[in-house]
Amino acid sequence: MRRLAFACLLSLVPCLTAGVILAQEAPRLRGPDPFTKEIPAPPMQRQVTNDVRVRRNYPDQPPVIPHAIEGYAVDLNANKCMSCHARKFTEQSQAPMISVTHYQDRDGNTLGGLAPRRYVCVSCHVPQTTASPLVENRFTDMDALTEPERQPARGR
Amino acid sequence: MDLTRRTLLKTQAATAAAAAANVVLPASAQNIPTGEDIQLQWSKAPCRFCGTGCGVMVGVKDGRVVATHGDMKAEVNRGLNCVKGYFLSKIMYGSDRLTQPLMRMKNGQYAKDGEFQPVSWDQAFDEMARQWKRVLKEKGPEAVGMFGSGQWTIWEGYAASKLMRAGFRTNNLDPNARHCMASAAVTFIRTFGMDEPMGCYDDFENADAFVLWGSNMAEMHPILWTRVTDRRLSHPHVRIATLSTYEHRTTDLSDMALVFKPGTDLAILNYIANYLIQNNAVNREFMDKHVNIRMANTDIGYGLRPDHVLEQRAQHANDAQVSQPSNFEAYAKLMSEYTLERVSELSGVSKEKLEALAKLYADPKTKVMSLWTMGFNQHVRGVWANHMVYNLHLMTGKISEPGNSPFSLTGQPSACGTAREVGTFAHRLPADMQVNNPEHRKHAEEIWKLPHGLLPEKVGYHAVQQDRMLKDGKLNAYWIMCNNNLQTAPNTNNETYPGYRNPSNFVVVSDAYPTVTAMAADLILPAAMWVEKEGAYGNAERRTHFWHQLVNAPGDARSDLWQLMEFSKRFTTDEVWPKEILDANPEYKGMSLFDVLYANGEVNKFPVSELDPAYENRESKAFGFYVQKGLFEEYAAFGRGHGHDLAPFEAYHQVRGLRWPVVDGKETLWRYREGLDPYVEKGAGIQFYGNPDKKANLVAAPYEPPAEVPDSEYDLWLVTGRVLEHWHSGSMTLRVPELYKAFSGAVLFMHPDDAAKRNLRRGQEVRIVSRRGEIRSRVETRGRNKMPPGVVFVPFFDASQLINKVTLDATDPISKQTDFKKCAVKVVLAATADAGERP
Amino acid sequence: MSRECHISSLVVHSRPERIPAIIERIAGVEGAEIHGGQETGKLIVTLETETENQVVERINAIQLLDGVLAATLVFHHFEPVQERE
Amino acid sequence: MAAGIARAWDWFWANPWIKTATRPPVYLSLAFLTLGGFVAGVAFWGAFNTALEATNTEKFCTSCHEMESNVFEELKGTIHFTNRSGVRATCPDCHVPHQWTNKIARKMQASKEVWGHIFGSIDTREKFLALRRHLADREWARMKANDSLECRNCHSSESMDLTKQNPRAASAHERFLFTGEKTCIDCHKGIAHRLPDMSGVPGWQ
Repeated sequence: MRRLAFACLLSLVPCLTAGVILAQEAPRLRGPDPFTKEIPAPPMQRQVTNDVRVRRNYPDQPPVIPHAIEGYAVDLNANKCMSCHARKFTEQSQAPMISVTHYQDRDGNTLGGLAPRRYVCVSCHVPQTTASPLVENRFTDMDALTEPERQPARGR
Repeated sequence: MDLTRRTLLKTQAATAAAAAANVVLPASAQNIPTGEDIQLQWSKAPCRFCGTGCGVMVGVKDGRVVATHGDMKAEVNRGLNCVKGYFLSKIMYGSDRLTQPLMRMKNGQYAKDGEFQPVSWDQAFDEMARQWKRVLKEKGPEAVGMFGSGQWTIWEGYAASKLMRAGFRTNNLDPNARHCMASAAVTFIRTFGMDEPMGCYDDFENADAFVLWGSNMAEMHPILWTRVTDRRLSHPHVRIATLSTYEHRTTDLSDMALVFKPGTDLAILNYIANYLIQNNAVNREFMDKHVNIRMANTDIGYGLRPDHVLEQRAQHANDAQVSQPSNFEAYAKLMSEYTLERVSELSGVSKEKLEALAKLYADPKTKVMSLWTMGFNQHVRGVWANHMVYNLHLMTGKISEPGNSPFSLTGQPSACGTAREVGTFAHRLPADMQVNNPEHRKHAEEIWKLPHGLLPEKVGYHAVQQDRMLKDGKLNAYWIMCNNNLQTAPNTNNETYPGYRNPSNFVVVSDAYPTVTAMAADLILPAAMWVEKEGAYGNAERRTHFWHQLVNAPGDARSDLWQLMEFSKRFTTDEVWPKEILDANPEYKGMSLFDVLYANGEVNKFPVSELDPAYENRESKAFGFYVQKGLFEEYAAFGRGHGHDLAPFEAYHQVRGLRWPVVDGKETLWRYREGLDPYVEKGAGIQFYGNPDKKANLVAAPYEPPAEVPDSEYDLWLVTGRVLEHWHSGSMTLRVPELYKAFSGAVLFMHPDDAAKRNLRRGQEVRIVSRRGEIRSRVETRGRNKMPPGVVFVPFFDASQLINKVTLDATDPISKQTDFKKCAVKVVLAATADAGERP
Repeated sequence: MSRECHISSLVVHSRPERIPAIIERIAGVEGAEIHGGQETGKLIVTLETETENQVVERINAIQLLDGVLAATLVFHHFEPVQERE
Repeated sequence: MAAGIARAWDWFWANPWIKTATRPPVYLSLAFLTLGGFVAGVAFWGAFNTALEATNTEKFCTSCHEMESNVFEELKGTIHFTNRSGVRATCPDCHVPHQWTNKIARKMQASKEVWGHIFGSIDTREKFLALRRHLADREWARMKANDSLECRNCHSSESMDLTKQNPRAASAHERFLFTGEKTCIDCHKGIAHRLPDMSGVPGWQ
């Protein structure tokens, strides 16, 4: 199955090099054609709120947030994210606990609570909309590369 | 999860721990049943995005980047990245990557009105050289130009500077950093005689108060913000004050949020100065010993075209940069106009808040770090604003020591390293030297081994001027590298795009992706990006950080460095240098520009055998010598012994960057103070040695209003800027699905009352109209930015909502940096506008 | 609740003279594996557990071993067990 | 002191109006008095209620700048102000009990707010923020005590369709709301206004 998808991908390469515009929402990447043309603004996208965990591209990628966070306070008074994801609240909330790395300060000491440097959750963890990507991204993760069947097929 | 994956993860886990503890693991202990298959090659690199300069570890497998994570050993970020940095692995793999040159053609020939067709590098460079030679012959060096980048590697900027100034003999070279850093860079030189901050990021861990002047650090410099929040949340006495024209994520975590009316930050700064004077908080001893006082020329115009009524009316539009010697009494008198009542009225900030802010600066026990970015720099009085904040630090002596630090943040990864230190601005040479200074030109000619009198003295066209000259047909051969200027320049419909499509111009764009700018060019050259080449960046704290080439660029894509050097082979000195110079220096006759600029005995000094065999290096293999090392060492000769000392080339591949001046192998964290900076003479205490008298300049200036102010028709202030998830014009981040889905398009942030007044609802399509042009967008009355009534914000990353069709091309008359934060617009319902009605 | 697999690694800084004993004790901790570092006194240990709490428990257990100066977590990754297709 | 009271007493009873008012009627019929009293009562009651209702509108609430520039300004950016169907909550929807006795009790408490307004105890943003935790605590306690009555006027737990909620919300409601273990305000603090310093509030850290 995967190999098939990859073959399709390869067959696209010649078209791409010829500069053919594939993206459906090309103006979002390349602007209107011609530049001076006026184009309507696409509708604002809906938030993903299904709470389904999304696979990471690699182990150190911060997981994306599968729910809306509108109106969540992350300020000097309160951190709404922590009211579910803090260690002590995960039993009640059944939310994933913040990674253990989040208990370490800048010098690598393990602390009793969330490290202040990690306080602004949204610097690394972002919610998602249902928008479909503008162009395909051909990043391949390490699993795909370590599977021997995939190795010879890829050209550079 | 199968066994292989478990083992893979475990191996990674063990490797990470071993790396952190500096422990070498025995191969047998790594326990890898599938052998080399699951091993990744990890190397260090700085992040590709903002000027913070975070360290990233990049994992490579089979010639592809498969993982990235924050570098634990990098002092800047100690293992953290922001969401953009964490997704660096994916920026190179957008499926529309450019992999071969594309030229506008008709009937197999280049044609300005043709369609893009793939061509070979030879075809591309042949046509390009033909056009360059035509223009040089017809109009001379002033008609060729280049728009470069603060995202160039140091050697790319350096090679470009040599090619333009020494090769084509023009200073029409400017980086996109002009839109970003020019006000800061110019004011550093005006104040201290030397560019770049005296302090460093270690100030974050030492300050008692942070004052943010027009900087939304939480979104724009998220990792530096982690250091600020770390300090604030773990030390209860620490205070954060944020000045802005609207509320945002940074104000959420600030103790004080001062939302002021656009442009009135100048008055607030002068009020604080007045407060310091009135309350005897001025350190007179420091002032007498280390500071000169000057008065700036006032009424200096707005950097618009000279025939604009505002320029005609301005008294000092043509000598805006001039200032006169003055004294403390005159300064105090000028400041005394900025009373609490008047400034509170003018700025809309309460008296209590203004006083509380002034006290932070006045209290000798509070160490203050002032931080600023585009709110200050993109300002028609950006240079003044920069001066005014230095004035506060100079008056109180709160400077050049841990925690007391006026600190300008940069927006681009090498705004400092490439744009400023290398000198790719239209008026600069390496190491803070200026093109209009004969001594400086002579020094450059000596280091570059070039004939005397070769370098042009006339300051070249700055960014906005380049666009104007393209439009006016005075700049005809134009190369744009590593930036997306048609999306990011101001007033693009009227001032930028017409120049690109002007039939007398030939416009070349080098980029990795088909951007707005590339699509408007005549020739597109496919570029290698980030770890597809060996590189070096200089971040906001003077840190020079290297990386190796880790993977190959796809297809025929080549680095900007290769492109610049390869292109130079197509010109001989006879074609581009004046006869007099060649007659006086016959040994240069008939040589190619490549030979005189790069194979000059210095740049080609280091053989390819010096390359690290573990890494590929395409440029060096192509040219037959260690290109990057040769360029770097020649460049370093400018700064060594002059306060800009760089370490030897190899040292940088070992460490996570070093902060210059690097003297005797030691980096300098704080400049100008004895004991911290080796350049300060013993017993002097403080020396601002960039200036001949070793004193800093306090430059006094008044409040002057912005170029355009809302009126009854265009009744809203427009502010443009960025969002956390997308970097600049979005050409990389929009191609990462997770980042695109996190912020899937620009919106118009607006106060709910402003929306209600115009009968608009959240999500409705509107037209944002200025005197220059209009775009369509969607109304957002909620979300991360909370606008005050009368002010709207639109980010510029979205090419389908080109907000720069609306912005005004007013610049700071001194720094020539555009003010993207203040122009007047009206907002109307899109459907209503269609029907030709007014709401 | 779906099952999860947590992989984490620690650097266990230990008194050199106690290392053999510590290695023996760590070997007894469920899911723990030593990868090296005996020579420098900084043991590289990975943990394979089913929950976050277990990660913390194990770290605490190792931390309390006689002769252990510090057990510092360096790497942590988890994913649902049935996630792989 | 005692002499003073006695003097006031005498003055009171010596007043001719008081004398007339306390004397039994001589000329009016009993029917008139009964009917008249009823009509007057209705009129009074109507006026009272009209006045009460007038103070029960968002316009009244936000007529003082303390409300206008603090809590109301914050409400404008939330889902209780704009949402899909345009059913929006005004100040009294959440902050004034709908049942009569409770409403009157709340109105009497509100006189403290008028006092606060007159004496300027929160007349700047800074003063408001300084007192915010205190104000919020009172409101939370009130809502906790009446089992989030004002929330439930619109959001009836009996009428919730779990298939229309995201899984996280559905499960939380099932476990805590339907069982009566918690009430709305326990989890949904700060949904219409910004939060005060939450240190020490259960469920926050």
